[in-house]
Amino acid sequence: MSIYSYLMLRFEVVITLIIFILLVLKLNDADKKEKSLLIGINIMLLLNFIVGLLPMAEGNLFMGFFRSNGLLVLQKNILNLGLLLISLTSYNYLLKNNNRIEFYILMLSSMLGVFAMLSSGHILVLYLGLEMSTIPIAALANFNKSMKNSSEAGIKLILSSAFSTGILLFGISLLYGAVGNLSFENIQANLQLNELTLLAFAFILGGFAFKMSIVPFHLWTADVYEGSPVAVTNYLSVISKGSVIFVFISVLYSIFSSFTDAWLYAITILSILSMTVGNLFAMRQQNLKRFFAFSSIAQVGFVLVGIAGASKIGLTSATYFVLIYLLSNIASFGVISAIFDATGKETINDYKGLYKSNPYFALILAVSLFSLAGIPPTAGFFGKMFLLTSSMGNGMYVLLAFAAINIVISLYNYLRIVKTMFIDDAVEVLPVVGRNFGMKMALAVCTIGIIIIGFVTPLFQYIDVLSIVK
Amino acid sequence: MNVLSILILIPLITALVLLMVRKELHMKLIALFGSIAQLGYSVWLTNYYINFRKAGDTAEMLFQTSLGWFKPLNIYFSTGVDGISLTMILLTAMVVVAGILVSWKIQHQVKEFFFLIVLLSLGAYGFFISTDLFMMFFFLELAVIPKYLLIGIWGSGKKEYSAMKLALMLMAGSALVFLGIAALYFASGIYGGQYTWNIHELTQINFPMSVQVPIYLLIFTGFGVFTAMFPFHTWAPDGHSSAPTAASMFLAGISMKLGGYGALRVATYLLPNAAQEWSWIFIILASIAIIYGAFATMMQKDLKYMNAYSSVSHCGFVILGIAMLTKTAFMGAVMQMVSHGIMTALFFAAIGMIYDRAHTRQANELGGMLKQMPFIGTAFIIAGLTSLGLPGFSGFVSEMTVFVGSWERTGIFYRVATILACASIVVTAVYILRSVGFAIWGTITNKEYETLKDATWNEKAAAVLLIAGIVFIGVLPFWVVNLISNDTITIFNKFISVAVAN
Amino acid sequence: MEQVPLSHVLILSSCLFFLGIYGFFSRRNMITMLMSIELILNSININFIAFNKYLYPHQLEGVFFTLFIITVAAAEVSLAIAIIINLYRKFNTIDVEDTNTMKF
Amino acid sequence: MSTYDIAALLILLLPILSFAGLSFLGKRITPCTAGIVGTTVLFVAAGLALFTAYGYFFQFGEVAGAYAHHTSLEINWLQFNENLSINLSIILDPISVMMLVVITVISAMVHLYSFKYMHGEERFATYYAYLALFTFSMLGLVVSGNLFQMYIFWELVGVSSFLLIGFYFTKPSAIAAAKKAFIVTRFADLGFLLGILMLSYGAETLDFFVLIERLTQPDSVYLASFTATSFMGLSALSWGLLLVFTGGAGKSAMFPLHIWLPDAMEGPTPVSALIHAATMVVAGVYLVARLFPVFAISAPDALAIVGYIGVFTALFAAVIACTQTDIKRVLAYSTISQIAFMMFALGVAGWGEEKAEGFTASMFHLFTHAFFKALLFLGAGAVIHAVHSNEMKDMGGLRKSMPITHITFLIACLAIAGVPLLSGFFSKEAILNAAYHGNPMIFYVALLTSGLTAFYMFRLYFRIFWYKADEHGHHNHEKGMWAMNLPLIILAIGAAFTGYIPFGDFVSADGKPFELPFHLTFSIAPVLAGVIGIGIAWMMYSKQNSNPDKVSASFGRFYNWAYHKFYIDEIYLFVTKKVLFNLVGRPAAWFDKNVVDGMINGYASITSTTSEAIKGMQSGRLQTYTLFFLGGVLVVAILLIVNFI
Repeated sequence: MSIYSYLMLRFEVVITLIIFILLVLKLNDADKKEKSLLIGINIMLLLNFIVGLLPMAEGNLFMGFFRSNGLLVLQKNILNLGLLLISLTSYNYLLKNNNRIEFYILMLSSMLGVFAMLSSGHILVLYLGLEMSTIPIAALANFNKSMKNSSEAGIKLILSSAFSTGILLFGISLLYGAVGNLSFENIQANLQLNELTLLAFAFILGGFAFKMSIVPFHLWTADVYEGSPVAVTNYLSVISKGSVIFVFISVLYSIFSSFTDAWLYAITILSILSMTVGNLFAMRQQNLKRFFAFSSIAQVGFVLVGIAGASKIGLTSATYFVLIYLLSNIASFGVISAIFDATGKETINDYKGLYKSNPYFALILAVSLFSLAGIPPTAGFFGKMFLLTSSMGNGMYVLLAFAAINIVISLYNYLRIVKTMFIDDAVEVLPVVGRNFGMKMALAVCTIGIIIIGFVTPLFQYIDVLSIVK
Repeated sequence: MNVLSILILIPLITALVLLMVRKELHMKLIALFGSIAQLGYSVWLTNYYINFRKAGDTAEMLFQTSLGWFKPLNIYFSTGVDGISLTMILLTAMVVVAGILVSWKIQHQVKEFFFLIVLLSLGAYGFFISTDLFMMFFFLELAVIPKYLLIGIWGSGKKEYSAMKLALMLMAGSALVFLGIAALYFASGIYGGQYTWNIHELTQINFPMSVQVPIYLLIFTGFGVFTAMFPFHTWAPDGHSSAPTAASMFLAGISMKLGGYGALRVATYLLPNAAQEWSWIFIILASIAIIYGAFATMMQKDLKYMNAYSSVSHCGFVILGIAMLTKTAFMGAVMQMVSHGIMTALFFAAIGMIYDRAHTRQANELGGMLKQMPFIGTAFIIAGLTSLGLPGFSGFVSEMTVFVGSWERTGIFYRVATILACASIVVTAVYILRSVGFAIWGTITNKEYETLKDATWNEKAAAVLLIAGIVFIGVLPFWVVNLISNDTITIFNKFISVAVAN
Repeated sequence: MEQVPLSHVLILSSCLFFLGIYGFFSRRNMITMLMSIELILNSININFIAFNKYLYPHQLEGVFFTLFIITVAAAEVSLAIAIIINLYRKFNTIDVEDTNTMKF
Repeated sequence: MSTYDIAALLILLLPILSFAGLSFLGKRITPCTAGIVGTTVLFVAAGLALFTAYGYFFQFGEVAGAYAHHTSLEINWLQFNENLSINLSIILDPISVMMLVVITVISAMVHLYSFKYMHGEERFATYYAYLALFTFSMLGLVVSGNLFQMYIFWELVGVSSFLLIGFYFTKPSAIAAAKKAFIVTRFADLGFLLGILMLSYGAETLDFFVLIERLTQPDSVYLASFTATSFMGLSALSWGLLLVFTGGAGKSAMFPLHIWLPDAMEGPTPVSALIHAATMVVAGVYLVARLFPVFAISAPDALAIVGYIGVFTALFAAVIACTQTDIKRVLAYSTISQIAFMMFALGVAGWGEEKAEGFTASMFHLFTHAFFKALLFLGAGAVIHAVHSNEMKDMGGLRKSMPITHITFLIACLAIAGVPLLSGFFSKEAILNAAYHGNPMIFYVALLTSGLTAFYMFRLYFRIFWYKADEHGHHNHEKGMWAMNLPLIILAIGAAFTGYIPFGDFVSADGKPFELPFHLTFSIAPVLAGVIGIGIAWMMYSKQNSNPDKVSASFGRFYNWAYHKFYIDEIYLFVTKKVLFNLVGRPAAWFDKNVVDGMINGYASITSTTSEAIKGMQSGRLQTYTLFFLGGVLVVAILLIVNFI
């Protein structure tokens, strides 16, 4: 294999390297020097991120089982950034937890799966990547081994994900029966619209929708998010979800491009359900992690609105939105985890008067909430509006009507938290929560990103250039 | 650097500087100087604009620029002003200065308060100078959340409910607007060959009727929510009454004008065919708002509720003027926006001053305020008289222009609407005089009120500024008319050309 | 020798699939649920093999897919059982109906 | 601009400057200074008005044998569209010049009088400021050359009247009266506004003279199209004019819009004299007179309605005046009645030399009435000042202690009763004459009314100055009151002698000099009616006796009705309080709170209810979750297959 091939594979190679280093460290009992270990790991992740930024390489490897192109590199970079930020925000959590190396090994394994999935050129690799990205997460969900909730989260995740895998695979098997060769090009070329393929599509859609937690395949989400450690919730809501969204777009736009009408129809229904149900449930939540679970369900509904554009704009805006969503969610979870680690509180009512006790956290959380709600000048505004624009371009009027309604409901949901932080008086004043360097950096990157991405537009143009719809 | 960008830069810099200082007095001074600088700049800009016009520049808008923003979506940062937007900018600048002055005594979270106020004004300035629909929408939305926070944090009464209601309703309105403009964007690609958000380019395109109608209804209704159009007005009474004084002034004085301006500049101007066919809906709604708002006002005891409902009624004139589609009516609508903006700001300022002292806004609990606080009482009466359309104040000229303009539209339906609108002047008189009679005149009902002090320097300055504005327009209306008439005619000519084309 | 037609095999695999699903829904013991999932996966494996054998006999994609499925399933189940053990320590039961502390 | 134009401009500018100065500096200067400044300014203005009048009538007004209108000043104030604009202008023509004189002179008198009357008032400077504002507005009204300009000043006089009635703003009754006055006239103004809109639409101009020309020329296209449509038997033009007249009826307190005027007496008495007797209340008459050619030539039917309303109001108000006991209210109803005289005088007039006699008569009566009615009010004010009460029962026998007031009051009473040789005689004579020729039925009612006029005026006179012995002691109430007495004397001179002005020479409908017909034989009936009225009053009220009660008892229910002003106020109260407030206002507020707002809140509650309703979905049970999953997949599959195969 040439250097060029390694350049194409650099994400996967670097992650694997780190995993190996961590294994070696684990064997050497490096767990004891927790601080230097964590700093070291974070530096490695930073390097990983930097390596990702190296000049991109396009092409196919392994007979087309592995692809690389500009957009994929960008998506991987986005996810790498997310990984780094999540790692930084979970510094305090891991400091207290003794199994930090396992934590990273599991997370990085999942990340490897994510990269494999993104780069897949064949359904087999896609399937493997999907599984590889999910199974370690189930272990991570159960990471707080001493907590009941955590076990429950783990079992719910693993069982329902196994079930969803079954459904997905059943769909794939039908698809295989229909086309005979599961490489993407072949499927795209040979797919015909008939009962069998539609059935296969529905099953595959179910499998993906499960991973993206689209209603009605979402029910595991809230429980798993609530039970898992914040860092894992963060990872689930951002990396897992974001990566599957990326893959899902390419599956829809390329593999199933021959029956766009059918998937538009399905997506419209799912999107409406996701937005509405997600928002309606978010409305009644008290636990913040649970709240964000439903919020993320609603957000995915919005992404589907954009995907329903079925065009270059759809691809661009969805990618752009995921980036913004990633920054916003990481910032929110960063704040939640900082406060949880310091005080053990994670319900909305505990945040009363947060602005008075911890103004910076309150402001950062507010900015990220505004971004999620799509309020200018945060980038979320642009992200959301572009999704709507994309959908408008395809004439999805019913979907847009529901999106408009849901923008309002979601604003209510997010403002509820803002209100708690800024307007309500504290019943019990929270102590001033300290911020370590990692947390500061992560939150700063997120906040600055949220604010400037809407104004520094070359990034958007770059995504647009890379987004190619075949 | 474009002259218009400075309009955005001044508040932006003010806001940033505000964030850096620590002393409360400095914050107030910075906010005040920032807003005064903005007012001064707006006046200078107006003069500059007039000179350009005198020199014979007949471009539709002046000082146009266009910077790429989101180029793949053809979103540009493009600016330009005409007389209509300039008057709106002047109005905004004036209300902001007055609002900052009346908030001088604000107690807690001073920095946040002024920051939000400056941010709100930034939204308004940006909105008025935009010629790109997306940019316009950006600024429209920008102003929503500051309102929520201003009401929620510094408000009174059932502030959380009101703030939430306001934010949600305005958000719903803006969502409709966005759907409309996004549809327009794609329609421009299909029917004009060039995807664009730019107002000037969009006016060149003749959209087919089937495209225009839904977009028109969406955009007009969306902006209508901002203008408190019946039946989407209920955010206004609750919002205004819970808001702190300055926020009420902004809400009624500026925010509601965003809607009126948008309904005129976007909905009506860009979609003339649909406007001609469908504006009757909004005429009906406006007539209802005018009369029904006035009657609802009559029953209010709380002065802020009263003024809020009266704003619903008065903004009905704006909608009516826009929906009537005659050039005089357009002119009247614009004048009514300015007039109502200043008047209602003065009204809320006066009510706020009374409330700060007497700690009640119930008209029947007050009384004898004129005796105790002649300045505030007089300001209240002047605001009231403006509201009921007394000549010499701005309310009269603007309402009359709307009436005359509406009367130009022949046909029984339009006549009835106009007559209903005219009838509101009587009801307006009733509620204004009732409130003056209860709260301002009469004897002092409460012993505690006998120690109340009259306005302080900052309040006086605010009131004098606003009264000066009212009287200026009321006595020299031709100044405003000269500034805006060409532009309303431009909008009107669109209809003529459409009529000819058909 | 007369071949068993494809449809028969597919009917078998479908039956297996729905048996698995039925088991997954009706069993309350988590281990049994895992076994049901195995049934589902096996039905899929049969599908793959059958399609491969009957329709696309010149390539071995289906067969390979099946190999990977079996491997992944093993990994999945091992993890699941680990979690179930952990769960048992907390709940003292592996009845799926009892693990509903988080809801609504 | 000629000297006269500058003078005319100054007449307007001086009061408004005085207003501005007094309101801004009111607190810095002593009340005395404020009063002197205000009064001086008005005297100067009065002088200028006389000067202008001289100039107009004798120097430049007459063009080709007729008095033409002269535009002193014209500013394009607000351009609505190509045709319609509000041009602020100063127009001099016979009636406006006459009004300038009346307004400035009476106003100057009232200013002077107030100096003493309002002495010691806390808001003395404000009072003068308001008076100046009113004077300015009224002057602006009469010199309007533009329908809309008139409306502007119309509103301004309304608001100054409002401010002055509510001058004692701590008195609930004053507040109520001020509100009532403003709202009732505002209601009428709505008609005026609609009338303006109609006329301006029909004539495509707002300029009075252009409008008159366009709507009176028989071959005018405007007129043709305007009269083409009709509604309920009246042409659009007539409706427009009647709507305009509604505005006039409101200001001039015509039935049924008269109810505000008696209550307006809550204001300081000099204000009543100026605004509610001499000047503002005749604005309606002036308005009809302004548009008289249009009424007379193009819409005689509308003019006839004006006449009927006028004569009915005259009788109606006179009857009520006979029963009232508050002296200011008597005067108020008397004012209504007298203005109604002017109104029906216009109503009975037609176009052309002889027929237009009513126009001149009306203006003549307006002129003379201003003097004697102002005098009556100022006299009444002096009495009230002395006895500190408005009620007749607190008065009586005041002739000794207040000789000057007594004499001047008597002169005014004689004048209004139409006793020969005094001013009222001539003007009323002219009106009755016009009515006789125009519409005999109106004439007979008017004759009856003039008898009643004499009766109630002398009832008032006797009741104040005779009836019983002075309960307030015999000391002279008038000592040191030159500021109050001087205006009385001047006005008395006016009341006595203004009748000798050959009015027809100056004021006529078409501007051409015109001799008011005078027939000695015709005068017998009116004079007789007056004398009978005075006689009855003398019998009943010259001494304290029981006759009044007997008489009132003999009228029975009718007396009661009249005493209660025919319950018109109650009807209005019912309509406003009960009907408008309860049936419109309250439901509107309720509707808003519950239905419209309820709708909005309804969305919120629907949302949260739905949220509550679907929460079961998230049951916490893994198998339910996966069941949903499977269901979702199958539903999607079925939907897709159904829809796309």
